[in-house]
Amino acid sequence: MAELQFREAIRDAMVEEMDRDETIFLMGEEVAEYDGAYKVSEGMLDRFGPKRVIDTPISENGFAGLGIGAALNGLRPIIEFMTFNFSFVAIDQIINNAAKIRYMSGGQFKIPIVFRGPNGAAGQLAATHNTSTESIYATLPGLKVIAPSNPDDAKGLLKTAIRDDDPVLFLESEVMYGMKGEVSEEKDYTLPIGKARIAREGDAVTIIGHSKSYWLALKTADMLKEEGYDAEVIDPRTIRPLDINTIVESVKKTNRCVIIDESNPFASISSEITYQIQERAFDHLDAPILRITAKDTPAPYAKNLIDYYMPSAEDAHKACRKVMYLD
Amino acid sequence: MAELQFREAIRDAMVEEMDRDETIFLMGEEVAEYDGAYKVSEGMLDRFGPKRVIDTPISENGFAGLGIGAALNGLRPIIEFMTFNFSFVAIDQIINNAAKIRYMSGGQFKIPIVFRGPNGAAGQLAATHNTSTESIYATLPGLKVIAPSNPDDAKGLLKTAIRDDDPVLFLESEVMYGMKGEVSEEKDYTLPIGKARIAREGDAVTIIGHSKSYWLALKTADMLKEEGYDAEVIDPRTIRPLDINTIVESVKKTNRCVIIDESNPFASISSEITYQIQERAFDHLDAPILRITAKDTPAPYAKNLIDYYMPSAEDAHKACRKVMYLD
Amino acid sequence: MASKTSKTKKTTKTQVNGTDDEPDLIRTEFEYRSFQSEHVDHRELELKDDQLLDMYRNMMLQRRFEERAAQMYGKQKIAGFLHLYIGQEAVSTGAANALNVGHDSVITAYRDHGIALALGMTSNECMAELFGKIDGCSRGKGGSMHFFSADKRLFGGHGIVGGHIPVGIGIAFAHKYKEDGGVCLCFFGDGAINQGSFHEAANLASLYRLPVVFVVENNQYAMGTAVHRASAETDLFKQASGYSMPGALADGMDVFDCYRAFTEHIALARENQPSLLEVRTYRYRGHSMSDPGKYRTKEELEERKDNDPIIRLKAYLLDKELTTNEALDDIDDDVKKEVLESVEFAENSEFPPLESIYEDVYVQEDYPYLGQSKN
Amino acid sequence: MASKTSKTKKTTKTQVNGTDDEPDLIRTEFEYRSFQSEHVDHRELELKDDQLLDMYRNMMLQRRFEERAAQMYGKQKIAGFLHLYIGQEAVSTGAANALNVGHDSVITAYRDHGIALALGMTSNECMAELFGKIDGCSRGKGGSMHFFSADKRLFGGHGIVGGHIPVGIGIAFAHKYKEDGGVCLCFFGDGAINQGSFHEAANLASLYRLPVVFVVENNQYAMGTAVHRASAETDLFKQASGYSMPGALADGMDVFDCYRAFTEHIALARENQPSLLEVRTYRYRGHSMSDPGKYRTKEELEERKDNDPIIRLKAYLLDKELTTNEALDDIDDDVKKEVLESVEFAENSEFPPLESIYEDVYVQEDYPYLGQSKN
Ligand SMILES: Cc1ncc(C[n+]2csc(CCOP(=O)(O)OP(=O)(O)O)c2C)c(N)n1
Ligand SMILES: Cc1ncc(C[n+]2csc(CCOP(=O)(O)OP(=O)(O)O)c2C)c(N)n1
Ligand SMILES: [Mg+2]
Ligand SMILES: [Mg+2]
Repeated sequence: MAELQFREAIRDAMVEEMDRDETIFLMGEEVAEYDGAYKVSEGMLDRFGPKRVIDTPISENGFAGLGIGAALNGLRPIIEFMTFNFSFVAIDQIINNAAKIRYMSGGQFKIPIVFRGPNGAAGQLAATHNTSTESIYATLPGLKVIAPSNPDDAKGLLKTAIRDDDPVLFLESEVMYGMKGEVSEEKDYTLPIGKARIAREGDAVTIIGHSKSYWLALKTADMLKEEGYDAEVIDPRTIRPLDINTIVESVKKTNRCVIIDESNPFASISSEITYQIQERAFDHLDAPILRITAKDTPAPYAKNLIDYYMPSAEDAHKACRKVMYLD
Repeated sequence: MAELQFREAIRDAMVEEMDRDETIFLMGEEVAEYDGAYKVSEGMLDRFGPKRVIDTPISENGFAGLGIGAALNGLRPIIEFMTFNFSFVAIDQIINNAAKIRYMSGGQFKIPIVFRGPNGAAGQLAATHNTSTESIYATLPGLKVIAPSNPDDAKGLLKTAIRDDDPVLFLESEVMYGMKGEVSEEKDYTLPIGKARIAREGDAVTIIGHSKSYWLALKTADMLKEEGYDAEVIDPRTIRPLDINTIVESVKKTNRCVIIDESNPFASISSEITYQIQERAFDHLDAPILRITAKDTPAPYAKNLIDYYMPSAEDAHKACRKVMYLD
Repeated sequence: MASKTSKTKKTTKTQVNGTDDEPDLIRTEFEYRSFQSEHVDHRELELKDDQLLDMYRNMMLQRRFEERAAQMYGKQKIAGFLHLYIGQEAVSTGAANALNVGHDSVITAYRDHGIALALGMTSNECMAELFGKIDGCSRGKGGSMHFFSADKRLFGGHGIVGGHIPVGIGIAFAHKYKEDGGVCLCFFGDGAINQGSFHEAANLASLYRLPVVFVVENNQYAMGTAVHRASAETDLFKQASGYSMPGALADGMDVFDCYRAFTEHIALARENQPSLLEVRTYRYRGHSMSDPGKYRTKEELEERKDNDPIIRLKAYLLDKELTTNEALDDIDDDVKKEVLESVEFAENSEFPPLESIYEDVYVQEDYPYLGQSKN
Repeated sequence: MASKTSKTKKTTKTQVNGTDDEPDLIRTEFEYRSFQSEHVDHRELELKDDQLLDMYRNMMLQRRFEERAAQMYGKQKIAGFLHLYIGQEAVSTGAANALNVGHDSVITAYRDHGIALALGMTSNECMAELFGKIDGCSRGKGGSMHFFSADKRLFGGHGIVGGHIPVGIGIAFAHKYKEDGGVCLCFFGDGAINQGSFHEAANLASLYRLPVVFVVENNQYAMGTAVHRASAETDLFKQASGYSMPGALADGMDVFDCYRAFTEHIALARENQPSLLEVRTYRYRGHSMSDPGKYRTKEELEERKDNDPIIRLKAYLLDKELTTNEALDDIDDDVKKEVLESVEFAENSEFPPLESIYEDVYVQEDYPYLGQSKN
């Protein structure tokens, strides 16, 4: 194992795959000469040259569509959105082209493309730069949606995503780029799409969290641990397809579940996980499933407001105690 | 009461409000000289003239943003999307501007705008023309989302939406435009946003359906009726804000619930309603909440496939019997 | 000559330090030529005699196929939207003949039957798709608006106006990246040019020097909206100047002029010079089957029909004594037969099996669809 | 003269039936003039002497305010993105002086401190917003990128590149609809012009003849991307020809030329003639606080600074003996004082109360937020 930053793990995944496969290229705003707005692609222009590491104008709809066309015609594009907040100007390309062209062509074409970049909240950036997009994208059949929480998963899953023949949205996080973690040095290290990770075993309550929320889930479990309860912590890692079996098996054991998610709550991942759990494990539930999410408002700028806006381990801890009928 | 087509009820609502308030205008593709792609705005150009009934180029992002700017500067635009499938090229305007500008300005500006048009499936139109957008839009704080199922609700709710000072998405349906129904002739007829309608009372099971799905819910209730069971049928009418209290009260009585929705299932309205019911009425549920939705795929063209794709009363009936433990 | 005919003479970049009070002038020049059958010999265009007969047959096939499709729509064998290309056949036939079919690529909007048949897709697979049958060119999943053929490299058939234009430059990008010498023809309508997607794609194509031809089929209307009601600049090809690429104009009712223009612009694309070709044409039928067409007069329609591309080619063929009326009648009969057979083929083709609803979404075979188990 | 200076001479529409083999020529002409302090008398521009001193003070205020903001960012009093306008002050000051502030409207992107102060928003409300305090111009909810003032009719401060351009034409649309004689200045960057939203908005504005001026502040870079790496046509004002509207160029490092150009284009807008004004300027600082700025040389930066708009105005004032060094020093001290006071004001202002997180989302007072009860 080597200790790498999240951004380094992502870079290594791209570099290794691009070394392996000539048809892969990276395109996005500032990915080449600037080394990436968040330095994720640092050094890649030097390594692969301007043919394969390409700066774009600020035309997300244009270069997202370009990527889809290139994928239809035999290449394997990695399209970086500087952040997924900016993917909304390109969402028609993702919804109506990436997710549907294969289907409408009766399977004649495939679209092996990865759209990647930071997603969700990143501090005091205010409403336009703080949107969690996973619930919007995961609702769409035809796409796959991945949101890793640590460098090792990021590397293994991104390599798999790049090799996958279907369109994948790979959701990262500004605030996690600097986070360090052990990453497998196994050559050709890949992780399967659609497999959740049981990060900690326990029987008191199942706590689910992806991406940044995974770390809140761990923190919540620690708080419970101090109180003598072993929570089971699950990181779905993949949002679509969702590994519901792993989740349901856990809930059958713990009989209760709390979901932490930075998204706005309405019709979000937490809603869906709840539906699927109660559909499959109704008789095993001893308490309602509770969620801790961002507030049901746009994201504010002020320090105190944005802190209040985000889900917290304290609230998750309260929710756990509630479903455990401790108070 | 007068018997009106759905399209006529919508037209009457717009005409009455435009008669009342000079600052309201209608803008969209083919709304003026063509009388509307689905004849909803028929005759409105003659009545109000080209200043207030305005044809646009095919530039949804442009004219959606134009509407938002006009609303910020004192007007009350009604922006028609020929269908909401085409709103995706304009979704950045709706997500980042309509839903957030008021918040980011600290409440200095309001955005009294209505985006309206047909939403969801409409037969053999294939994948690009068959997307239900409500779960995507309803996830966003700052917006209000309405989806009426009949001419009377359509008129009363659209008039309220036009008078509302917040941005409203008003979701109609191609296949319902021709549907006739009794519409109140009460002058100044309005219905409150955020109030569900209990269409039929019963105690056997709660069946929830909005827009077209409401009619499936009724049909399902009829099938149960023949078997001697009284289902309670609820039409939420408004998706955001959702009238969860009415729903929860019903489930506390019936102890079971089936949700019908034409959306793709993942992270959809049905997921959210399920979360909220189990959160508030956990102890009252005698069975898992089940949903009948469109398939988890893009929409196909072939007649037999699209029929199979859509939710059916037969499936809903099966689901009801299941949660009623009848088989 | 190709280049000469449609290159934009670039002007030196502007500097902001002219001390003179007299305004400097900046010029951008376009050229266009109309090169029509009335005053052309097809040999000048290096077109063989029998190629002309193929062109005639192909244009006739497109027309008869769609006339029949309209009839089948009336019989409810076809549903959804059906957009007919009738009147615009010179564009598709001219383009296909200038193209290296199967090597070069094509992408277009939902009015796609004409180009499909021009590229050599069979009447059978096209009619079967309209019928929503398994033998359709999109296995019954796409319908009229979404024709695809990996074989002929038709990348659709797209329903979102303007949405396919960026995809078109991506196809061209891959041709250049793979250095396979292919180019992409990206067709869209006069209405689509007002979508931001065109602007972004045009700039990207010029910036990256992609082998693409942007072809705006200006048939005068977007549904009921005439060009002058939708575009502030009604000479659509002038949009090219904003992206310093060549812009040119061709007569879309004349198969020779179309062939000439496509040949020239494809040649530019092969040198990685993208360009914008405006083809002025006209659709005879309504926008789709439900269009009352109140936005134009009978007179206008009739006047345009006098300029019919098939009739003009026929006149040329007879005038130049390249064929006889009898031979042309045989072609017409042969085309009718092919179309009738395609209807029978479509009738007899099976509906897609219900399970196939879960096919072609993902390449992944065992994708765990929600609720699939329950069905 | 306004119109003359920047109108596009429209050419007669193209017809496709030229029988001649000789190509017809289509010309589009632009004019631009640079009208700079080195060779102008401000009286020609009908600028009063004391107005010049106000302009000087305002430009100095923008600069000192942002220098202080940068310092406060270092002290972590300010967080998130902070984009400084330093170097571009001639544009905001020139624009505001040509405008009927409080009656006309303005909308811009996230680099919005300069125009806010130019429109007369107070240092206090601006600094408090950067600090995320309740007395901020957006009540602490918007931050640096999202300044708003209903009073001065600043409609933001927008964070999505290009996303506000359609909103800008909507503001103009309402001015025309209400017949209140107002116009809208819609500012955006050289990077934003490549967004489809510009294309759609420009066409709509020209089609509907809206009272709007599209102002592209070409400061040479979009983050690290120089204009020639992002736009195939680097003369951005030429985009105007695609929408048959006037396009012109101004020197953004010269407050007189900016004032002149804005006056002319605002006059056009008042006649419902939209136009595109490209202002060539330069930002001295990084794109935001985290930008290493490797994409340009020190030499380039220094060379541009020699052309500093504040220094040039100062030179003009002294040269024409409209003021003294002492008087200018007093202004500088006064500005410093105002800025320091704004920092103190921001420090002392309260954070917004937590409950206010649920305010300003909807006008509706009793909106039932999910989970609100539970907090
Ligand atoms: C984004 C989008 N907006 C609106 C529509 C509805 N629509 C379908 S075709 C059409 C007109 C397009 O006209 P044009 O581009 O000129 O093509 P033509 O039909 O003339 O071939 C419209 C508005 C759509 N399909 N997609
Ligand atoms: C749609 C979108 N894409 C990308 C970004 C990230 N971004 C913020 S500013 C910027 C550069 C904009 O440059 P320009 O328009 O020239 O304005 P300037 O910063 O020079 O004032 C980029 C790419 C964004 N905010 N929005
Ligand atoms: Mg057209
Ligand atoms: Mg710039």
